[in-house]
Amino acid sequence: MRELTYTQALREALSEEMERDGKIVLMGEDIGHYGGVFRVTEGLIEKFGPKRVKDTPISEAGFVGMAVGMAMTGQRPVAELMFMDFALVCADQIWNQAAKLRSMSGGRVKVPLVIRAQQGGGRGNGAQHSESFETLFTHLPGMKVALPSTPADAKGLLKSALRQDDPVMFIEHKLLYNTKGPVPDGDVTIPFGKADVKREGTDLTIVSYSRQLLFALEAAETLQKEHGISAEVIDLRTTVPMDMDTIVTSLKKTHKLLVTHESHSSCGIGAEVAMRVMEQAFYELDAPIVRVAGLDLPIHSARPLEEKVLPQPSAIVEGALKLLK
Amino acid sequence: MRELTYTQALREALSEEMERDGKIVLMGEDIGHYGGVFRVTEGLIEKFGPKRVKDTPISEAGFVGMAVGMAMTGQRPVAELMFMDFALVCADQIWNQAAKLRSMSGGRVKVPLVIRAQQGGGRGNGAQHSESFETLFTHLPGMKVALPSTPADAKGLLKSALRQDDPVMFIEHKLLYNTKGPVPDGDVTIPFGKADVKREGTDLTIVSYSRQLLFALEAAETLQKEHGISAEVIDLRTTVPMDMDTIVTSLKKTHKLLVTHESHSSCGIGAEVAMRVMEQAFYELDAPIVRVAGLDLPIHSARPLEEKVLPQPSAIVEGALKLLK
Amino acid sequence: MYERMHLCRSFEQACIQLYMEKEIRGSLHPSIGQEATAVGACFALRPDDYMTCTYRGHSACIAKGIDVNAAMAEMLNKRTGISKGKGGSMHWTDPTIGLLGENAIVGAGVPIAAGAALSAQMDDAPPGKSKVAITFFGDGAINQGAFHEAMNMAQLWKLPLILLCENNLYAEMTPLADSNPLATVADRAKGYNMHAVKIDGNDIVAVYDTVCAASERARAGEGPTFIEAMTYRLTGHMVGDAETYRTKEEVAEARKHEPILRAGELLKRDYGVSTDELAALAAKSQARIDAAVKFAKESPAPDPSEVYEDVWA
Amino acid sequence: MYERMHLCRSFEQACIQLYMEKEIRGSLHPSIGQEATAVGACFALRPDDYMTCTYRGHSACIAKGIDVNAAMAEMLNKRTGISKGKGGSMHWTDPTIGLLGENAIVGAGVPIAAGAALSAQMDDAPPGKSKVAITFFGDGAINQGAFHEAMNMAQLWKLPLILLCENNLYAEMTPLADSNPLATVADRAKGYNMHAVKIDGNDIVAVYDTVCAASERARAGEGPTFIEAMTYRLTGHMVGDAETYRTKEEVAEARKHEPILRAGELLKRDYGVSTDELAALAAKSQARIDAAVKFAKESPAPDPSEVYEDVWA
Ligand SMILES: Cc1ncc(C[n+]2csc(CCOP(=O)(O)OP(=O)(O)O)c2C)c(N)n1
Ligand SMILES: Cc1ncc(C[n+]2csc(CCOP(=O)(O)OP(=O)(O)O)c2C)c(N)n1
Ligand SMILES: [Mg+2]
Ligand SMILES: [Mg+2]
Repeated sequence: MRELTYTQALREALSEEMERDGKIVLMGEDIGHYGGVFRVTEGLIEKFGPKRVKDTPISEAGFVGMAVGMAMTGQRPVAELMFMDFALVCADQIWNQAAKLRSMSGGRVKVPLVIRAQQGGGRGNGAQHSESFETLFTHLPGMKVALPSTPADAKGLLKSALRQDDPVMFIEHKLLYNTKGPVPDGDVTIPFGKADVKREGTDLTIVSYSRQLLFALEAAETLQKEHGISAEVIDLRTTVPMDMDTIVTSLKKTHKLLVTHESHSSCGIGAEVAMRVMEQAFYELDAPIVRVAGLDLPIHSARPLEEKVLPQPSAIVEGALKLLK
Repeated sequence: MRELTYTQALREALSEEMERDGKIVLMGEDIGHYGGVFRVTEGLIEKFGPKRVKDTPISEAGFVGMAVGMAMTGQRPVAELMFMDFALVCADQIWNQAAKLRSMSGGRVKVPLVIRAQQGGGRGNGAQHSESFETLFTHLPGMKVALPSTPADAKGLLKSALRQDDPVMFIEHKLLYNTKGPVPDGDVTIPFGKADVKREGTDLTIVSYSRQLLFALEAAETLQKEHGISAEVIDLRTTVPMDMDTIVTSLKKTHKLLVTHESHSSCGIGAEVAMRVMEQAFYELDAPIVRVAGLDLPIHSARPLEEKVLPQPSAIVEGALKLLK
Repeated sequence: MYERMHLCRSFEQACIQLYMEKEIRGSLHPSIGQEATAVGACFALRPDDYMTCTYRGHSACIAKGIDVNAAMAEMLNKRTGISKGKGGSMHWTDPTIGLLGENAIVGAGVPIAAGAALSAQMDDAPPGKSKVAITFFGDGAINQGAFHEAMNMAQLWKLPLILLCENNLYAEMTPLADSNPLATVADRAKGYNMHAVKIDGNDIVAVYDTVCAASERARAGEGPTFIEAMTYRLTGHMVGDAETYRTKEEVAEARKHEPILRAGELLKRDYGVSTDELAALAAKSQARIDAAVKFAKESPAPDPSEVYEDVWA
Repeated sequence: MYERMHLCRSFEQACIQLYMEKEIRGSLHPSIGQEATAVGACFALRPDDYMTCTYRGHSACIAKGIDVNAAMAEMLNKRTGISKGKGGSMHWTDPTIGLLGENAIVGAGVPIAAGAALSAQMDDAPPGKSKVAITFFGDGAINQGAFHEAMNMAQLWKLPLILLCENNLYAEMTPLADSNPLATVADRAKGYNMHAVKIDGNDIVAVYDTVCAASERARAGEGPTFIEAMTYRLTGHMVGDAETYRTKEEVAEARKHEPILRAGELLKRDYGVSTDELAALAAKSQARIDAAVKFAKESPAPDPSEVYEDVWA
């Protein structure tokens, strides 16, 4: 299969879907003529014109709000937040408006809006450009949430996002853009709510997503090589909806669970997975679930500090060893 | 002991602290001449003047941001959000600025800011005026979080909030304002990070806070009367810091835990308590922890719908019976 | 238009009554006294034009043509309500009349309407035929960030948008002079180079004419118009408001200039309509609302299980 | 001031070098070419006046008097850095010089500075003695909600605030005309009835004089001033910017009007300063920065355990 970068895969998804559906319109800062700070939208303005690839002022609340209005009136907007951190300047339009309009109106309107943003640390960008917000999107109801970890998933999930009538938060990771992987040719979509076993194993189950999934795979490799431990690694892919079946199936085999994510620990996805496992499969657990997640601290710029706040592969290995002790 | 309403208790705390500390300044919409939509600040402008009780335009991002600047320059601002839902229009100033400035600056500044807001449903106000956001404040680091359930706690915790140099999110509940309870005379503060056993019991532990705590007590009463079950009810009082010791101590007696909150289930405080219990006291659990929390849905206006989305006392009773089965 | 204003007034008076009888939950924000801006503006628009408004938007929605039965049923949180009882007073939404939602967040409806206007612009209708979007908001809303960002983009992209600011002199309990430094709210538009007009919002003819002109501009691709319509809310901000921020005299004085009275005078003076004819129109509206109340009261409440409906598309 | 401009320039050139050597993490946003606004403004202020700026604020901070050793150490994320390596390039904060933070969120520093100005106003200093606050931001920031809300309150409450918009013609890669509908950015102030001036931001004397006047107004209780200072950034938005949005010719032309060159010409022409004297000042600055780089490089990195420090007060 051909290899693409995560960026290329995303761009292909956008381009193919924009060809398929003339109502898809992209909006965001520097996405047009410049092609996006992370190059995802490169070449799209040339192909689809400035009407469908719209450079906006630095007005996230304004253009996300406009995207909500557009979505209710027949367009299919894709609003790009250059950094996920900027969701906080348009939080009202996201959670009070986009996410609620359908329910609140008793189904009178639908809001087929996709918000794309890259998140995460690892580049030393400091506290205001390194956050991960999937927890907020999972806690506050009304949006579906995808966090692809591979180029193939990125393409397939983005295509799915652009074909559903619900608002979707599509979360990329700044350190995944340059990663490469096989991407199938043709019109392949990946459904929301279907986790993916990225590595099979028998001794414990590791659940993760987005860039942290790569860390989980790295840790699984180390566990196998250095400790003879066989870890199954599950990629959630979407946190709304969340696929518990795949996790419970795996647990029936391994009886041990580790959840790892880059975002802050408290009230994170790890806690939620733990709670649901408690509700659905408590008696499958041979040991307490282990969480390896970001500390409840701002993400510092200095590397030694950033790598302390954000869980590295070594922390996953340690967590797994503790779990198996 | 004299009885005060929650509103009166809050007002006393503000008034006493403003007398003690001339740097305390209140800011918010309609808090001055009108005395606040929920009457908390009634009479304070007459007492302390318009310089210290400032009516603002409808500009939450603006005045919360200003409060951040004031806090860094010697004042002790108390910014009031009329409804917690409006935190979403000033989310950047809260989480990217107020919450991070201290850490991000390596301790060069402190931000002694208190944000007060009332939250919660139960009045049919609909999806944009009924949310509960303690999860967001607990997940995103940098602020302490108090959610008093009684007038005495409201006064004592607010006084503590106004004496510490960290940003505090002080969360009131719209349906607690008119509740009454004994409030000690004099300068009584209640420390953050200290949960309170509001009812002793032996068969199970119920953890809650804010208005839901009253539902928990109601449920405990029903459990006792109708089922002969003795529930211990713990009021977290603050979610940052979170007092796990009191919970674990109780668990060592009851070995069964139910957590209940009004805010949405996924990634909520219930999940976090469960995860921490898993980490700290897994082997004390005789049964899976039960969560009774708000559904992951917008909060509807119609009573039958709102009462379905937000967990009622009867749901706590049911959850407890399930837990003890 | 006179009849429609009455319909609005009767609707809201019925709501106040029902609120006091505790048949309506949540908060109620009447627009009594502001009917001329609502009706004058909406009658100047096409049925398929888009609109957003606020918690104080009942008159605007009725003016735009919402079914008053469904609207009243929504007030009573019934399954037959415009939003099946889910939204309540502050979230009426009805795409069949172009209504993209009232809104309980001050300022939030402005970018949403701007987005609808961009949608209209993208449709590439023949010159003069484009849909337009109108957004109603208050004098307090001009101090919100979302308003500002939408103003800038609306002018930048010359969107077919009408920004109708109902200046009723107060934002909740805060008088205008305490919320912005302008002598004239319409001057805010200067910071965006946007065309702006200030009008007597209780003069329904002035409102109608101004919105006609604004929509012509918009349909012709000439961009947005900011309209400051001076009006007055005769009731409190919400039912239960102690109204300590204004005197009874001020309200009494304002009552003399209220729009239905003025429209009635005009019809009598310039169009020879008789007092009886006016009373008949008022009675007709009242009957319509009485029927709506009956419909709403007799409608079933939603079943708890309905929370799971209308979640995903 | 000439020397200080050089200090800024040398600092940033050293940073670019270090960034390319991968000694600096994150993104780097030089303000090379904009030194006159930074230095002219800060020299017109008192050391205890407050200030906020942005990710592109290194020159402003150096102008306000930040210790360049600590600043450079922060760039290299060292424990000796102004924020102990925690903040990095975009979050320099130093209350001893009134610096309440650079900011990585466009527009966010504006309300924070307004709050500091309110604090200053509350101090009730004798007339003319009040502290003032200055906030630096770009032409793109005027389209953010937070900017708007702060503008409104600053004028409403006549805060001692100076709003210095460095108009460098681009917001990242977006040219001015694509981000707002104004011919003159300073016109935005009209929507708030705020005093505004537009100046040549590369003319350090003009900047100095204008900020002096603005601070006098502010200290006298006459309220805020919006200053549009026309300037140009000679480097990309950040190191690594492909700069496809402008031509090499445009940049070359701008180089001819860059502020250090112009200040040098002025000093030679009007004040009889010799080329050698100027070169000596430049060399002195360069030596200062070389020392700062050495200091920073030799400083220790923070220990991972330090994440737990400076969390709570
Ligand atoms: C963002 C936000 N802040 C505050 C409120 C509370 N609130 C509701 S109405 C209102 C006053 C609005 O005044 P104005 O815009 O003049 O409209 P009016 O009510 O006079 O029609 C306020 C402050 C809100 N709903 N949303
Ligand atoms: C709220 C927000 N949106 C977007 C960005 C990304 N961003 C960083 S700098 C910038 C351009 C700012 O332009 P301008 O205000 O003109 O300042 P300049 O960089 O030219 O100094 C953008 C869009 C941001 N940091 N914050
Ligand atoms: Mg008003
Ligand atoms: Mg710029």
